[in-house]
Amino acid sequence: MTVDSADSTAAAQKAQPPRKRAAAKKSAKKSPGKTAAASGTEQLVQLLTPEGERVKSAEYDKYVTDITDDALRDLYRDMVMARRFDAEAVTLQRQGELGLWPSLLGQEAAQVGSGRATRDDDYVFPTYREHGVAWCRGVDPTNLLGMFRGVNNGGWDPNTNNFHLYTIVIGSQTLHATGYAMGVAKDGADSAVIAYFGDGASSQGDVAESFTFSAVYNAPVVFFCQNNQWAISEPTEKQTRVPLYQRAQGYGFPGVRVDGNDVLAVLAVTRWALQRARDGEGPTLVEAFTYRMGAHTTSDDPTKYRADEERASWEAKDPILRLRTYLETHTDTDAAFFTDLDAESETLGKRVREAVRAMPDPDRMAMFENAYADGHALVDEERAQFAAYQASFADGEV
Amino acid sequence: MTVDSADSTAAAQKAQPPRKRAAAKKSAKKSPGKTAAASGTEQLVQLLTPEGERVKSAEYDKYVTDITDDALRDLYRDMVMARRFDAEAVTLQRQGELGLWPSLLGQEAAQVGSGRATRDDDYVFPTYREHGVAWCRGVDPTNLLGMFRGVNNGGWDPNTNNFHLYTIVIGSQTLHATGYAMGVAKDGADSAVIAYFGDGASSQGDVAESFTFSAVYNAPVVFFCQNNQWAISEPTEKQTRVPLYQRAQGYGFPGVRVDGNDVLAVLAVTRWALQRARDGEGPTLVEAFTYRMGAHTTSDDPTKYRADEERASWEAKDPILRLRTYLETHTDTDAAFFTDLDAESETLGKRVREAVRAMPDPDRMAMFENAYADGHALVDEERAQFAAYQASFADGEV
Amino acid sequence: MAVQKLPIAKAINESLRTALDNDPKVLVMGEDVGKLGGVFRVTDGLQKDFGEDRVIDTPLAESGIVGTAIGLALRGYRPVVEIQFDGFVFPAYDQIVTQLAKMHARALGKVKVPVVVRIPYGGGIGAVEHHSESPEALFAHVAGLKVVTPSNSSDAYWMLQQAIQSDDPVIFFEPKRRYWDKGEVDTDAVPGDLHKAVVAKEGTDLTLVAYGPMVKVCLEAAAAAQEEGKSLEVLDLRSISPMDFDAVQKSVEKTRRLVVVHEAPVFLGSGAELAARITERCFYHLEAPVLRVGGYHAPYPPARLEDEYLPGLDRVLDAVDRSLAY
Amino acid sequence: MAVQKLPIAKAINESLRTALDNDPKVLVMGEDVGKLGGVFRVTDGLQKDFGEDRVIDTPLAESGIVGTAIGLALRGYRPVVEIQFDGFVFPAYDQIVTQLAKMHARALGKVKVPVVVRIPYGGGIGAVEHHSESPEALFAHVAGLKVVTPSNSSDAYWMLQQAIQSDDPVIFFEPKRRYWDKGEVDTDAVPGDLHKAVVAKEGTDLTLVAYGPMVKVCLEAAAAAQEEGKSLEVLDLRSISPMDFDAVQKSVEKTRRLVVVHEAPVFLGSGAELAARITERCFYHLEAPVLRVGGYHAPYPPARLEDEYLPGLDRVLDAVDRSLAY
Ligand SMILES: Cc1ncc(C[n+]2csc(CCOP(=O)(O)OP(=O)(O)O)c2C)c(N)n1
Ligand SMILES: Cc1ncc(C[n+]2csc(CCOP(=O)(O)OP(=O)(O)O)c2C)c(N)n1
Ligand SMILES: [Mg+2]
Ligand SMILES: [Mg+2]
Repeated sequence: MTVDSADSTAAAQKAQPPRKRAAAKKSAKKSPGKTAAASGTEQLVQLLTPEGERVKSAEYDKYVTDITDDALRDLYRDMVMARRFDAEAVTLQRQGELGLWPSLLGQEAAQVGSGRATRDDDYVFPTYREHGVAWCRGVDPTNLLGMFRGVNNGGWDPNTNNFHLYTIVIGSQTLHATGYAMGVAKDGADSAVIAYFGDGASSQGDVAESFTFSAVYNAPVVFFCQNNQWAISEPTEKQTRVPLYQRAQGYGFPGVRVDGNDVLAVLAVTRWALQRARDGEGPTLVEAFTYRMGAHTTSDDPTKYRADEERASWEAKDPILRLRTYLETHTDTDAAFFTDLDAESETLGKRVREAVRAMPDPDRMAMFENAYADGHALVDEERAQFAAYQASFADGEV
Repeated sequence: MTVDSADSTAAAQKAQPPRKRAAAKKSAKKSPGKTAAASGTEQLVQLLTPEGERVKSAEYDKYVTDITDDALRDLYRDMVMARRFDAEAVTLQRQGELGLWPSLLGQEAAQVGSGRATRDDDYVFPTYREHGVAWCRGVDPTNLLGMFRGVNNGGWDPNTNNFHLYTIVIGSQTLHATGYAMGVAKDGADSAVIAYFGDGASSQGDVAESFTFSAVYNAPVVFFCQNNQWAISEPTEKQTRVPLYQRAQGYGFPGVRVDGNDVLAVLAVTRWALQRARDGEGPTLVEAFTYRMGAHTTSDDPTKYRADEERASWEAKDPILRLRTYLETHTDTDAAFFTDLDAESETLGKRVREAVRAMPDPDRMAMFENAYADGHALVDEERAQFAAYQASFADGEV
Repeated sequence: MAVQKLPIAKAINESLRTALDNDPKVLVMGEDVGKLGGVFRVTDGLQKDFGEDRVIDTPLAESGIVGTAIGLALRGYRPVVEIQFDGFVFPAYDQIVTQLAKMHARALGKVKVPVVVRIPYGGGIGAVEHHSESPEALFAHVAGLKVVTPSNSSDAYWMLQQAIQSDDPVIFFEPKRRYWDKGEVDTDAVPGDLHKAVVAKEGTDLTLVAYGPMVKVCLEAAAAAQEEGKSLEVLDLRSISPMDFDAVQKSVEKTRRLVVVHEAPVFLGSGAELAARITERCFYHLEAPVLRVGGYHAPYPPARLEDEYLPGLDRVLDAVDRSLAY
Repeated sequence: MAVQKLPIAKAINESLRTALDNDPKVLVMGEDVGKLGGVFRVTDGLQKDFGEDRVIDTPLAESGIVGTAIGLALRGYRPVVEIQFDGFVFPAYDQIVTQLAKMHARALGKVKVPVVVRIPYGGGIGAVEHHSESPEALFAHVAGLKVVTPSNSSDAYWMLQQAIQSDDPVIFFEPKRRYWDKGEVDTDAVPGDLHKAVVAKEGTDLTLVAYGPMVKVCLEAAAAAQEEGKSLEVLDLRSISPMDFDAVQKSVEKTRRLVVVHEAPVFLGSGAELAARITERCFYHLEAPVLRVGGYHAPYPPARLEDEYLPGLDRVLDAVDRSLAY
């Protein structure tokens, strides 16, 4: 399958001043209606069909020549483990162990494909849903749970795995990633940076500014947009009327849409984009066209705003299923691989469950810590007052 | 001359993943260098050459068929009057009558062409440099001087001429224009809105968000970017590495670059874009490629950051000169027209000068007025205290 | 319908419904306010009844939401904008502070920008970062804005009506942890002044001033103190800009003691202004310095610590005791 | 060079130069800071000497400037960001408040974001809208930030050195109308604590607290009062977050009277916190309530009115008289 990121749709949008474009006729005034943005029928980089068939790509096959059947099984394992971990977290939330959980269900290929495309010395700036990327970076999954349990606001050292903290304010991490990448370039390092964000986030001014800065400074950053079709209850049409990958062109760098449920294609495209960055060719936008199969978070009730059939139609494109079909049909992967993996993933679930339950509440004095690196007189004063106040209870004074 | 807004440059930027693009080779890492952004050699809509020759345009001629020689003389007059007014304001600033003045010198065609393209019922959201647009809208030029004299922060009723107040915070008016246009659409009115902004402003998140909102709601708004090559001391390369008009495509609406020093072309292109808006075809980006011939403002010293030759090269493209050449060569405009106009513009200068000098300082109590429409207890309290304090001097108490 | 018992969230919903009904220029805008009815269901059913043209799901961009609301207001609309959570208002801060707050004055009164910005605020719901903050002082310091916050269903209904009718921009802070607290709403009542404080409970020994979510805590504290024989007066401030200093002064002239309670950090919080102003007005009346109970000068803590961070009954009573000890 | 007489703008320039010289990780970023050397020429010559890689002209987007500075800090750089004027910091407010201020705490101390945000602030220069504001309280209320402001050349030089060396984000407010005031700078001196107030003039009858541009006004007021036989102590606060309450307390325990002066609006300005806190600390010492002199609760007025709006000698002395009259 071929890709042409500045594809025919973009061409069709060329300004044709004197003629009226069919796509924007009068009726559009009231409501632009279902646009190309969410159709998913755009030219899409795909190496593995939903039916588990490998398709050739003149442009991208070369980025996955090293992906042996073993490597495919590894990717499969990553996706299964990510999904299992995610499911455990959802359960833990239902059981009251976590306050909230944003599930990655359905986005495993987008996350594992891109996460595995990164090199150790690359740096990752996630949103709050990149559990699969965290997995690929080697972050202990239990570390991700602290903030959703409410024991901290970010429970890992970003520099251990070059995996930044989750960022909740939509879009702001794209600027951090760009700045980090500017620093990488200054250092003359040949590593790259990848910034994750969502279809909803694409509307934030910060994301646009990150495109501008990265283009102007030719920063080695890949903007990885997981278009999972929804920003809570809003479909992508509420954010854009053309496919999101096209956004990049107007800022002077390439954008590509990849089948976000095809782990191999995501791996290939992200590798290509990261290599561009490392080679000094600047930013790239990758739009991984995928689907959020679950609720926005455990607080959300998607039945309020989307039809069951939509979800059902995406089940046929399940990222794990399609690789499994391929492995079963085209490789000599035996049944034991799958059963062993099931067992392994169950072990992960158990470990996570136990770790969460054992996770202690933070000491109350922790709220005064780390507000400042060099200290602050008012914090010191308030800490002391608070300690004295607490002590008054211990002393039985109150 | 033809136009193709999604032109060959855009095509050249198509992602060509596997090959490295010449335009982004390794050396680019250090500094992207002079890019196409400021080259001005992009395909440009032009109806009148710098030499004053009329060129044909299959697409745009039809938008100016009503422009008779008389109408051309009117446009010429507008530009001369705008320049004369502007020069007077610069002088008044030098004389200490104004605190500051942002000169429009060189941008007369961009402003008069677009300003004259608007209908009375259209609405205009300017930046702070649109004195020529204000002129076309019928705003008394002396009203523009109040804020630069420091007697008010906006001295006209926006609804008198459908010309909003000047906005100093870069880019924010593009969102107001978009919201206003959303309201126009809700009202079912067939008028349009035009938002002015600069090349520098194109980097602001607000401008990007206005593109998103206007596209999603198909708002009848024209984004009119005067790319005058400079944002104070920064050339356009510090804001973008591709021509700005291309920005629109990625948001799903057309962008066109027009010769901003060609009043006829600007008129035609803006009419086209406004008509699209009125016809329910949504937003358009017009990039008027022009040049700021003066300093950024009277506080600025451009010799610090740009070469004299650059300015000199643009003098040959002077928007007034080229129309004058055309009028002298291709129409029966007689010398009296020009001398009469000189006299008329001098009268304007004199009127402005006198009006400014006669402009009274505001009453000191004015600072408490209009902070709120419905009043505010604290303002009332402070006003009373201030009045009493002032009275204490009058009483000779201090 | 006259008198109904409604949770605050539903009272706001009813108030929006009334406003949409009464004035075709009223619009409701924000992220997820339409089909979903808002993440707190505050706008539930409104899009269904008033259509997508009036109850508008916006792109995910707060500056855009407020900026376009300003434009709509200039066109004659009265947009009621929802910011999903307190911590997400900051991308819109520039539009609010430099444009919304100043446009009426900039135009010498020639234009009005009657935009209401609804912000669910405050903690106590066990949420993740950015979902529990109380940034009201950051708006109240800015001239041109009005800042109000109801503490009960009746005020939620009526204060929102008044905010929407106001020709000034109003930042309307909703105490999200009280959304499900029920109270009577009389939709035929004649509401009091939007910017006046009310005495929520009378008392003689000390004045507690609170607003929004902390009114309940202070009423509980007053009840507890009562048992110990202390008579606390509780004032519900309701309006943070302007602040009803007269009402507080009147109460303090009687009780001679003042404790201010809010969730926001104490440092430069609204309690600072109350303390400064009331001390100036009641210098010879005060038996004790104005004491303040509020958040600490540290980022809002993770949920498992918020009970320690937020003022609760004990911390309020501790301040009361300290004040009475003077 | 040791001791030199420099205007404040030049002292800042020298301080940046020293920082760029001493630490290859220091970067200077902002609009027009490079070739132009800044609209106030504060960064004049730096790009020429340190190159475009270290003195960086940025796109016109304040959120982008601060956001990328955060990223650069995460990479190990120490960016010193310039916001061109006070009124233009708000597009960056979200990045400052939700990211810069909180990232160190969010990471449980594992990362540091040593970004300095330089903001020329305050009025008195006859400028158009948005060029004369004093938004310091809007930053000081936010935990995670430090906020400082020098009033003279020596502090400008040294406080900026210290701000750049600090591992915390520092908002560095520069009193733009004093940029050309000259003062001695000893580049070999050992600077005092960045966050301690200093006594600018000793006195016994009343304490004036000011910072940044208002220190000069207060010193003039003290001189004028002296002639009338009143001895005013003037404290230069220097740091707004943290605030040196100890120093103010010490002075007030001596003088028993306090007047706070700043250009920012009084309502919820830093004077409110000082009044509240010092009244609490010095309740039995104060002979008069803490009085505040500052801007009014109205948008900053047009230039021809700013002298009425800004606290000047007369208004300070009026407050002094009112305080002494208690
Ligand atoms: C600035 C800001 N506004 C609003 C929110 C509330 N919010 C959290 S997630 C979300 C939707 C995000 O959609 P998208 O970017 O598509 O990411 P997804 O959740 O689909 O992965 C919203 C509105 C927020 N976190 N930050
Ligand atoms: C938000 C904001 N940041 C900075 C400034 C200071 N400033 C005023 S004009 C200007 C340059 C604007 O350039 P451009 O958009 O190209 O418009 P031009 O002045 O060239 O017409 C800058 C940086 C501002 N007014 N607003
Ligand atoms: Mg999404
Ligand atoms: Mg420009």
